[in-house]
Amino acid sequence: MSASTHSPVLKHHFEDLGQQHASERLGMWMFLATEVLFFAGLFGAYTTYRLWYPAEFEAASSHLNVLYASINTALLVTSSLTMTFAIRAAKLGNRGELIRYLLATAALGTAFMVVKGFEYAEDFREHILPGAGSFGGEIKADAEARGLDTGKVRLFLCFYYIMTGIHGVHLVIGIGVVLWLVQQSYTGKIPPDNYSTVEVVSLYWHLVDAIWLFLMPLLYLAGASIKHSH
Amino acid sequence: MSIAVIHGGLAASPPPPEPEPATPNYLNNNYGIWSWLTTVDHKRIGILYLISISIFFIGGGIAAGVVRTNLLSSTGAIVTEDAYNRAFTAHGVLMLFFFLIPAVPAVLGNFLIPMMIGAKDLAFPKLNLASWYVFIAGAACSTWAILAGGIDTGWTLYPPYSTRASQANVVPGILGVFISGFSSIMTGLNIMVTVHKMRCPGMTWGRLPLFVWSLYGTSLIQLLGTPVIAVTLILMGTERISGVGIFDPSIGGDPLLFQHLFWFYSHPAVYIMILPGMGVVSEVLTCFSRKNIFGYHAVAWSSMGIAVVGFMLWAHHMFVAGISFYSALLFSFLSMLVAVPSAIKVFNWTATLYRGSITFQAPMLFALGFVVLFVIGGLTGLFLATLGTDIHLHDTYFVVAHFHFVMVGGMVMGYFAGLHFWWPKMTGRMYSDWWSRVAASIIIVGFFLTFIPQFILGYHGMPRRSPNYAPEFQIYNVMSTAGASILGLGYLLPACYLSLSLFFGDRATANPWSATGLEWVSASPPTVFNFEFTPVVVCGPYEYAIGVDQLGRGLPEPPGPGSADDPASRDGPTGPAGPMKKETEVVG
Amino acid sequence: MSSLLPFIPTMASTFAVKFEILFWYITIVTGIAGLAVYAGMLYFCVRYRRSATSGSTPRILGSTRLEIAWTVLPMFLFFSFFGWGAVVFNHAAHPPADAMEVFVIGKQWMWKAQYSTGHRVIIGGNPRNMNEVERQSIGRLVLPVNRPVKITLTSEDVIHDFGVPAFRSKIDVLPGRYTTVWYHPTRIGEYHIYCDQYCGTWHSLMVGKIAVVGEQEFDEFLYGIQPLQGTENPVDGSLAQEGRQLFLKLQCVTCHSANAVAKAPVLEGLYGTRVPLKGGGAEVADEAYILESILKPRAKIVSGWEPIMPSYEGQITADDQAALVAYIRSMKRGTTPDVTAQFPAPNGAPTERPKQPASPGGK
Amino acid sequence: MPQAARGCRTGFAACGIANKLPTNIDQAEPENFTMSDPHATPVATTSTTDHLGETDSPAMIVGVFLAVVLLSAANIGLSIVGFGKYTLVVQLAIGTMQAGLVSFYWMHLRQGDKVVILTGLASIFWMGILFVLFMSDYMTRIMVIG
Repeated sequence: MSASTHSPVLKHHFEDLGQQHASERLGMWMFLATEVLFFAGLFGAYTTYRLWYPAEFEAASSHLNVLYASINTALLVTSSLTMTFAIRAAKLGNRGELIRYLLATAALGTAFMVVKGFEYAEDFREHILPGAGSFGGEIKADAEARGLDTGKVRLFLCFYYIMTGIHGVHLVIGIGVVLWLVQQSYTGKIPPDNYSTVEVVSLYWHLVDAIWLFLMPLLYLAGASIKHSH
Repeated sequence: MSIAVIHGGLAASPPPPEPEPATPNYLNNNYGIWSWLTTVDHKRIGILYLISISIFFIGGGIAAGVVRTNLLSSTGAIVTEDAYNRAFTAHGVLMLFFFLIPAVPAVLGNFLIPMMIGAKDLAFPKLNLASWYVFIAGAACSTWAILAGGIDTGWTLYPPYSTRASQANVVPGILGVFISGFSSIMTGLNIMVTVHKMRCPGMTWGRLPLFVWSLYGTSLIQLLGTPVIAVTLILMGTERISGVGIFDPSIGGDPLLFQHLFWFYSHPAVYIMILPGMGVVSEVLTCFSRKNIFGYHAVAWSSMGIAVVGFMLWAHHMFVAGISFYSALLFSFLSMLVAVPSAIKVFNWTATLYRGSITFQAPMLFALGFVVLFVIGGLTGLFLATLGTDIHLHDTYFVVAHFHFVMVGGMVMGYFAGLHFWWPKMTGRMYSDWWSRVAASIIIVGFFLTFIPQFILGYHGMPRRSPNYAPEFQIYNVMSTAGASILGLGYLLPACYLSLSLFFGDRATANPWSATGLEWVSASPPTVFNFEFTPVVVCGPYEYAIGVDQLGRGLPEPPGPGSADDPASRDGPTGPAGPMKKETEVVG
Repeated sequence: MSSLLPFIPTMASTFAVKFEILFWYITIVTGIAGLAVYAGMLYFCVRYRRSATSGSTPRILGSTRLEIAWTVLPMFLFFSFFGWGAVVFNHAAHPPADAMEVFVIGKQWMWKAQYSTGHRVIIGGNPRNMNEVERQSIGRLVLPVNRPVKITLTSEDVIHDFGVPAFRSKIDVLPGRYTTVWYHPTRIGEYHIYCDQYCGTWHSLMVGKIAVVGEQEFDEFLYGIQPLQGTENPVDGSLAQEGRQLFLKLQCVTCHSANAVAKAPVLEGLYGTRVPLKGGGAEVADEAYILESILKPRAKIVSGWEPIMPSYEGQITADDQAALVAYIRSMKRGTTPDVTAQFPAPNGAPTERPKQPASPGGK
Repeated sequence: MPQAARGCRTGFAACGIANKLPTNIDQAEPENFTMSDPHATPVATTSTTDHLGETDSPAMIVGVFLAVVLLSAANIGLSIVGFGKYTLVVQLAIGTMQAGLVSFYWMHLRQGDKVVILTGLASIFWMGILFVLFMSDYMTRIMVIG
């Protein structure tokens, strides 16, 4: 029998590492399928209202900060890049490189959250908020000037906060898991035989990235062509 | 066991020697509460689930008792309207989310799936244990919400009532449901990966027991449906907490959107509840009629058909809720489609009995009860899927009776059938044959008495969730409550004789029903890793006619009358009644 | 304890008949199918019980022909349900153009109806959630027989459902939008309205009554004469209700009160009776007599009373005269307002929410 | 212990009982099942010697990165310019292309595990069910009023 049936990382209930890796990968893909359906609920709701109230949604979107979002897109895509290199390093058994790439991934993810924090702070200052009392400022004045229903503008903002919020929670979980991977590989628990642990985490990370690639056009770019005279 | 024993079991046909009483098994390999709370053994986790959901079944049953007793009087016999509303919500939440959904997948599925496909454990044992803890955390949260003031929204949680008007503990209640949803996803994911990747050699998709097929379909729904309810509950919870949200009609939101999202999960969720029951019935009917299942592929694929089509018809809950006319037409049409695979199953089960050799032990009585009650439950569903009749019957007791026929008549009967069928395997003990038959009979009779009057009430228009009702409805409500007390008694009996069997029951042999599945190859109770060897499957799951199990070995003598002169059951494949002597018959 | 319900509930609309035919079609088809399965199971269970067999069973794996048969045949039956159901639903979903219109508003926990003529009535709900005036005005939704009625519904708070079993009709009532339903009542009588969508504590008391009446009575209801809406007072928005308000405003009630200090004849139950006149003789109290008594009170003095009433000739318009006559005509025994009665708010008018909307504890 | 078990299985296969069973016992036609995987063959468990699979080349990794970044830039640029009512469609098409690149290359869909691909397709199919049936209501609701 090959080494794949005697590896110390082989769990007792699997026959060999091929089976173990395939199971782990399939398990994570199935979890990703549930994640897709999780966001599908949100996207379905968003689509409904977007088709019902296009003018309000685009006007509301035009008040979001595309610059922050673009920086965040760059950060997140780059973090996926480092994550992919981390799998490669794990497969090749290069532990130092693996740890460096994982740390880079976590750092880029954290940077995303920091930028997100600045963005939220700006939104708060400018009263880009959905609550009946907190909604106001320029976005309200602009919507009223255009003769739009401010209720539906607030509806868009509900989506904005819920979708970016849920995405942020996913990312924070991702950062935590990546840091756990760093600890694991530091203690030598991720030999090449066990690279699928890294791969499984990377699958999750890529999904969070891919979802952002859809949130970007739906939330930030929807009204990007509307010009405001600031 | 040794290699020699295996060879002996294969070559000569006598059944393998019974395990010594003191054989190490999953129950006695270590002791103490801690060994249970940290176990990653799928069998022990199944037992943990069994204990937990039994508690919620009792809790939900008490709530049902309050509801039914209160309905004795047309103005409420015992509690206030407020308390009644909390009682029926508690009944719905506990029974659906914390009993029916985990019942068969998490108890019997956990215990049996690895054994049926010849694996040592589920693919992710730690995830499996985590799912139980998550379930307990969610259940604790919801139970706290129910006990500390209660939830008064009904289990359907429709906004704007749930987001704006209700004064009750809605947020902790839905938080518990949200958390336990993860448990459901974990169990489903584990079972799906296990079925894909852990099947033993020879266990092809066409040789999987139908129980595995049905749980595969169930898991598919759990995986793809549960996340949608999760996000729906998040949206609803944030709207309730923050006061602004996407279901709020005052800012252009659509309360029906919640219903769409809710039923996208909750309609398939009824298939989470009924499909595993169907799987159990396929196992039990074949075993106690000593027949191959009629139309294996039809039954297997109808499970998948139900799982997939079940996602496309949720809005039949919303025909009069204000959805578009054309959408209602579409959903009604699609609803008719899901009735077809259910019908196929019933016909195949009936045909399986043809020319069988049928005995009526408790699992068989429960399984037959399942079919009888499910036929009514399923057929009355057609009235609700038909647009013209749903207008009147929607939200009346007709609906209540219909889904209780499916959920209780179907699923709970299926669960009891499975529990009685595999109890010897799980505990190593036999329960009282006589008492179990009595219990099955009482439950079936009590069930009819409880829910048939509710069909009449619904047909006459009595709305559901109403503690006050028109006086002319009272006589039927009294009949229903009387039936419910018989039903309640019926449910108490298994609790007694099953508990007693743990201490006083006869020791079970490895294969007391003389069944063919791989799980019966293992000892009763099974050893820690289920099998002493990696099984190699050589045939399909229901070779009762030939009298071989899936390893191709002869079966022990089946229990029941007339078994002494059953040569097929003793002599195995090479015996006088073995496959070489037997012509395969295909009728039709 | 009541007696058993009828085999088939009252069918009070054209749709109810369509429903019943479809319902019994499905019942008979599914009943036959279900009984056939039961018969098969029972026969097999008895015939092939272990003690009646050798114990040996044939190896039957299935039959493609049978599988196809019992897939296709039920499918056709199910599609017949769908098709017929769709036709019936189509009928229910599209009101005829000439239907009379009524608006119904649901709120926790009462139903308020408004006719396109302006008549308003509270048609049911939990009295504990109403103010005093609303409580006294709980009536019925009065509909004319043999005339299509379209109901447009909306909710002020949560989702309710307006269900009328006798019409086999039901529709959810949503906040923020309108839903419609229509009936063609065919049978005179009084029927239940239920809220079929759970709406909170007093959901079960959010019930009301529909009264289907003849064309003549319906006109009288609109006129305000017949208190068909279920309360003693004439329906809000009717001529008689207008007269009632005038009756209070003009202080008629001070003298024409129904108590011991009355200085003038009691008017309740007057219409159509023979009134004995001072100086002998009697007169039937019809519209002409009542009008004359208002405009020329000294012309005919009722036996036993002093001629103290001032003349209203030239004081009130012809419209007001008609309203007063209509009110007096509508007055039934025991309906004369209290002398101290406040000028009432119109029935069904928006009112302050009660301080404690849900008084805890029903018992 | 695992060693013993494996020895057991070999012994089982060697004793050849399985071959003595008539073929008609086997109801299954494994090739009819698209989802069957090599793991289920009665021969023996697949023990892939190259269970590590193929290692990604840095050129591919960086190439995909550049493509995704370029597409993002294009998406932002196009959106700011704006092109009428097709904006959303084009934006989502670009997003889909990006997600496709990420899943095919970085998430190793190209390695072609059938069940994994099926899982991915299933999630998209179910998302499609949700969208299509949602729209069946929301896009036709206005048509019934009256």
